[in-house]
Amino acid sequence: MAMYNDKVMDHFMNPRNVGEIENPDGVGEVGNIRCGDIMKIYLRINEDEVIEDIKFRTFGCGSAVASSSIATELIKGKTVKEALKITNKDVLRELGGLPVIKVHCSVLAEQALKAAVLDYATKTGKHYEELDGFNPEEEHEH
Amino acid sequence: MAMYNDKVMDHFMNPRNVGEIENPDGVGEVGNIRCGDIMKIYLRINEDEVIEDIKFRTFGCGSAVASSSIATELIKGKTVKEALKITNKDVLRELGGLPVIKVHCSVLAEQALKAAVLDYATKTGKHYEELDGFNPEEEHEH
Amino acid sequence: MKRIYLDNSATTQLKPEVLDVMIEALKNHNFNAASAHSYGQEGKLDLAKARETIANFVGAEPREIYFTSGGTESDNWAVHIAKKTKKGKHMITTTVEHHAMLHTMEEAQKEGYDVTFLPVDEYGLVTAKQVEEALREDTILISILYGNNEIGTVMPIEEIGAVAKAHNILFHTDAVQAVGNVPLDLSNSTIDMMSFSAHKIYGPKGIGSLFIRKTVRPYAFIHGGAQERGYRGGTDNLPSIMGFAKACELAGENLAGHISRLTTLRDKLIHGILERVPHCKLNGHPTKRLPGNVNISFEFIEGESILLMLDMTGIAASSGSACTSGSLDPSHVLMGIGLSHEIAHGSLRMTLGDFTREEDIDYVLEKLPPIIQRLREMSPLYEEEMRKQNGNV
Amino acid sequence: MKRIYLDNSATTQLKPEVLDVMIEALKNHNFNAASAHSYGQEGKLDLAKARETIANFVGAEPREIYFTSGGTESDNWAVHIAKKTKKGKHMITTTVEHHAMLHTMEEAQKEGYDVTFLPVDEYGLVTAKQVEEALREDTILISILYGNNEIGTVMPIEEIGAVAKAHNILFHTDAVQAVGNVPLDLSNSTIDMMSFSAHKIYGPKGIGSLFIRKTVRPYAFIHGGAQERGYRGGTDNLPSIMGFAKACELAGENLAGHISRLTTLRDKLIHGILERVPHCKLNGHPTKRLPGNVNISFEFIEGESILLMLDMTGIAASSGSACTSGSLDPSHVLMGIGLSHEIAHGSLRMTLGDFTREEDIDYVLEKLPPIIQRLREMSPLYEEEMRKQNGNV
Ligand SMILES: Cc1ncc(COP(=O)(O)O)c(C=O)c1O
Ligand SMILES: Cc1ncc(COP(=O)(O)O)c(C=O)c1O
Repeated sequence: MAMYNDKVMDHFMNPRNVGEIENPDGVGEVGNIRCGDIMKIYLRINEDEVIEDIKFRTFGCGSAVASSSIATELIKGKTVKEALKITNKDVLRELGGLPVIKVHCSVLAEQALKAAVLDYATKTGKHYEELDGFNPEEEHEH
Repeated sequence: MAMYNDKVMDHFMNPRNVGEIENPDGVGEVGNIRCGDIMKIYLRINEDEVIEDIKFRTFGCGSAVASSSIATELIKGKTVKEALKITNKDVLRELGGLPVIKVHCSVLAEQALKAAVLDYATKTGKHYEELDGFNPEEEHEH
Repeated sequence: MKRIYLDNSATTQLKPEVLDVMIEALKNHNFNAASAHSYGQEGKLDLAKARETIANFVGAEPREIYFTSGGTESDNWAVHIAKKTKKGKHMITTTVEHHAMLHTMEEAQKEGYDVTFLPVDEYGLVTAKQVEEALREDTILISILYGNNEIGTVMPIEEIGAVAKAHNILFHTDAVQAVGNVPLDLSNSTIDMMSFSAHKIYGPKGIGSLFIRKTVRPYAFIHGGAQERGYRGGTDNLPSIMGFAKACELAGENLAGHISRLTTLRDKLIHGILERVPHCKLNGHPTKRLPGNVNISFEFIEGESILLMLDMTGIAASSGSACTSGSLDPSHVLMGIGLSHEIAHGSLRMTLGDFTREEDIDYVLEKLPPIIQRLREMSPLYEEEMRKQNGNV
Repeated sequence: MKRIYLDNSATTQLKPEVLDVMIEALKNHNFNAASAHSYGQEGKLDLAKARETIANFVGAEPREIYFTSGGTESDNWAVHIAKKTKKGKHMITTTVEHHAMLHTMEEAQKEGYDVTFLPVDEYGLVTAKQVEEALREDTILISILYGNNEIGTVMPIEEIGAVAKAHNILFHTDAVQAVGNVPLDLSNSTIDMMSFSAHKIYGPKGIGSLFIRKTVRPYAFIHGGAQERGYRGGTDNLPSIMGFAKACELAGENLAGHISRLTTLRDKLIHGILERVPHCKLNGHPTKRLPGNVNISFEFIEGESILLMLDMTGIAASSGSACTSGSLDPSHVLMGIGLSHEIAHGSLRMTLGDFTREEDIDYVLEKLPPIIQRLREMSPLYEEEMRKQNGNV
């Protein structure tokens, strides 16, 4: 019996899409070292705004890693617009739940994606209203 | 294993000299009900001031009864003068000791004897300097 | 030699099922429930399960159950909570509380609190009306003993609690003797806080609980780690907590049966003694009474001697509260119900439990009367009585 | 699966001899030591014997040993004694105390006391000089952690105690981790009061002691019955006390052997890790250190992930104190020795005990390095390092 359910442990022990993408179309990093978790997402996005590839690196606890892993699975293959609709609730549901004190970790993935898409939007001059008001420098919710 | 040693228990379970003497030469009662122990001693004293017979009745805990019993054994057959030399230390030694919180019970026997002798002295007009300053109405030491 | 244990209010022996749980736990569930590794996480589950079992037993929610080292700590804690979370200087309790509450209240007095110690009637009861009349503007706590550990009297707790509720005052009860011995459902109760202890219900010593209703603001008494949601530090005592839970589970399985069986044995013992022995009286209330409690005062003789002679026949009983023996004053409870020193000194408490059998009662009824008679014949206080009797012949 | 328990500072498992004593006690020595009957008197003897064994073990007199529910209560009590028996508003402690002391001192601050939390050096040490400089006219207590539960640092307790003595100030030490792990003789010591706890030395949970030197005036913290000479109420927890005594007896039999064996294993583990894994450092002092404590910070990664991966290989360890996990801040001890958040978050504590074998250390040395490497490869903080390494190729 561990702290987390089997699905979370599977994504922690065998995280999907770990690593980085060379010359990515978007990169985002959120979190900070004080809180003990940082997540970085790399995106490869094609002309149809489909997220063809996604990689992540995460510094943090088991649920941070597992949230990152499952989020990349949810995001991969979706259009940017679709992906931006993914919230931490989706991450939580897909993971089958996290301990209460760990729920904030699922927010990290949502925020990291937004940060990466913002990078992409800035580079390409696009605008996503889903990102209005989003500031990756702000401390993520705790 | 009981609260008291075997000798104490023997004197408690089989107390010597329990009862009363009809028309005694001296009777004394000390202690009070507040403190939870009262001892009454009856004396039969012959012309040579030898304590020929002694009986007691005691209201009190196990060590009060045992102290009474052993004291009567120590006293019986002694002259009044000799008997008045018996202190609670003798009672304690003979009993092989009492728990610290019960030591006061051994004083009771010493005091009861004095009270009975005082009664005898008063009736017969004798004087024992060992009794100077003794007042059976005073609360015995606690 | 026969050994008959009639001191179940002092402490009970473990039920075999509790012993099994504890041995297993001491061997295999003895980790730190705060640790992140698998052992710790298993411990966390064990802890949650135990808390739920105990909560179910008393009709509380699991989060309302806080573990302590026993009834004494729980009582101290309850008073601390009132002091720390309420404004005011006045508390109300009774003269017949256990020392765990009495001395805690006396300590509060030293700190400047006003404490009203309500007197009890001859049966050891206080009334809701007495409590109501004692209320002041600045009353912060009412704490009333549920079931008296010496004389067994069961207080009208819900009536008193209704007064507390009506005036919005924190209401605590020391239910160390009552839990497992009276029907109790905190989900439908006026009790805000309740102390109880495992070793009075066939569980281990050194573990107890303070129930703190979720509407009450808790405040830590023992500061430390994050255990008990931060309100009571100290590494979780998992083996004892699991034993406590098992004891509650067993108590809950057949509470009505336990109560009726003990009540029958109790009344047989009480009436058997009153019939066989002259010059004695029952202390406490005849019916508003813990099912296992027998407390009788015998005139002319002193309690410890009775205990010792009983002990030689293999019967273990107590005189007054186990906690007060060793002191010379008669118990504050017996004085509280108005007994004279003489009668108070001659009290004998026999407390029955689930291991007590009917034949034990028969044995006591056989052995006790001659012991009383022997001791009386040794007593100077009985002389007059004897003379009277002889005169009558 | 292999299960290797390296969290002995959180709690230890019972030694078989302790388990035997406890099972026997739970079955047959489970009475109320305050009762007058034979059972109670046997309990009184058992209690006295246990108290003597424990006193002997630490070099105290039996009457200087007061039983509590554990280290946490002992720490709370020690502060309470200072508050109640000394005039003055100032206390001195350190920033690296266990929460049992830290939160108790913070509570004292709320009550109006001034508390100096002495900073420690990079090894977690305070000096006697620091203590001396912090003294005030109105200082009533100096309380210093003997052995640090997280980083293992052992304080110069007798030097600090000498300062306390010289200024006639009450001196307490939380020796919960030190007892059984450092040579200790209270008969020749400056310590006035000392907290310790059974479950850290292969005894049961829920039982501990506060040593109060006979020259110190005690004052009750938990008010109740006449137990512990009236200074700590609550039915004596005899089975646990007897287990505690057995644990002390065993610890006393071969303390030097225990210390040297663990020290060897500890140093093998420390050096094995430092040799095999780059970018890591030992926390705490290299030699003034509890014999079983290994605490290492790994750069670029976070502690809980290490724990989880270790757990999957059967190794139970902790990150920071077991008591603080569950909170998000890195431990106050690691911050106290000046670690950055990053390094503090990456700490791993492995605490060895008498059940730890050399092959367990070999197993850890085999399993840990690849885990660290795997986690680093997942970490965004490690990217730069990887690039550097790749650039160097
Ligand atoms: C240094 C220190 N002090 C106090 C405590 C608290 O002890 P206990 O769990 O017995 O309350 C611990 C252990 O948790 C500790 O390591
Ligand atoms: C009514 C009552 N309150 C409190 C206590 C104290 O409980 P504990 O021994 O668990 O501290 C007892 C028993 O001794 C009791 O009977």
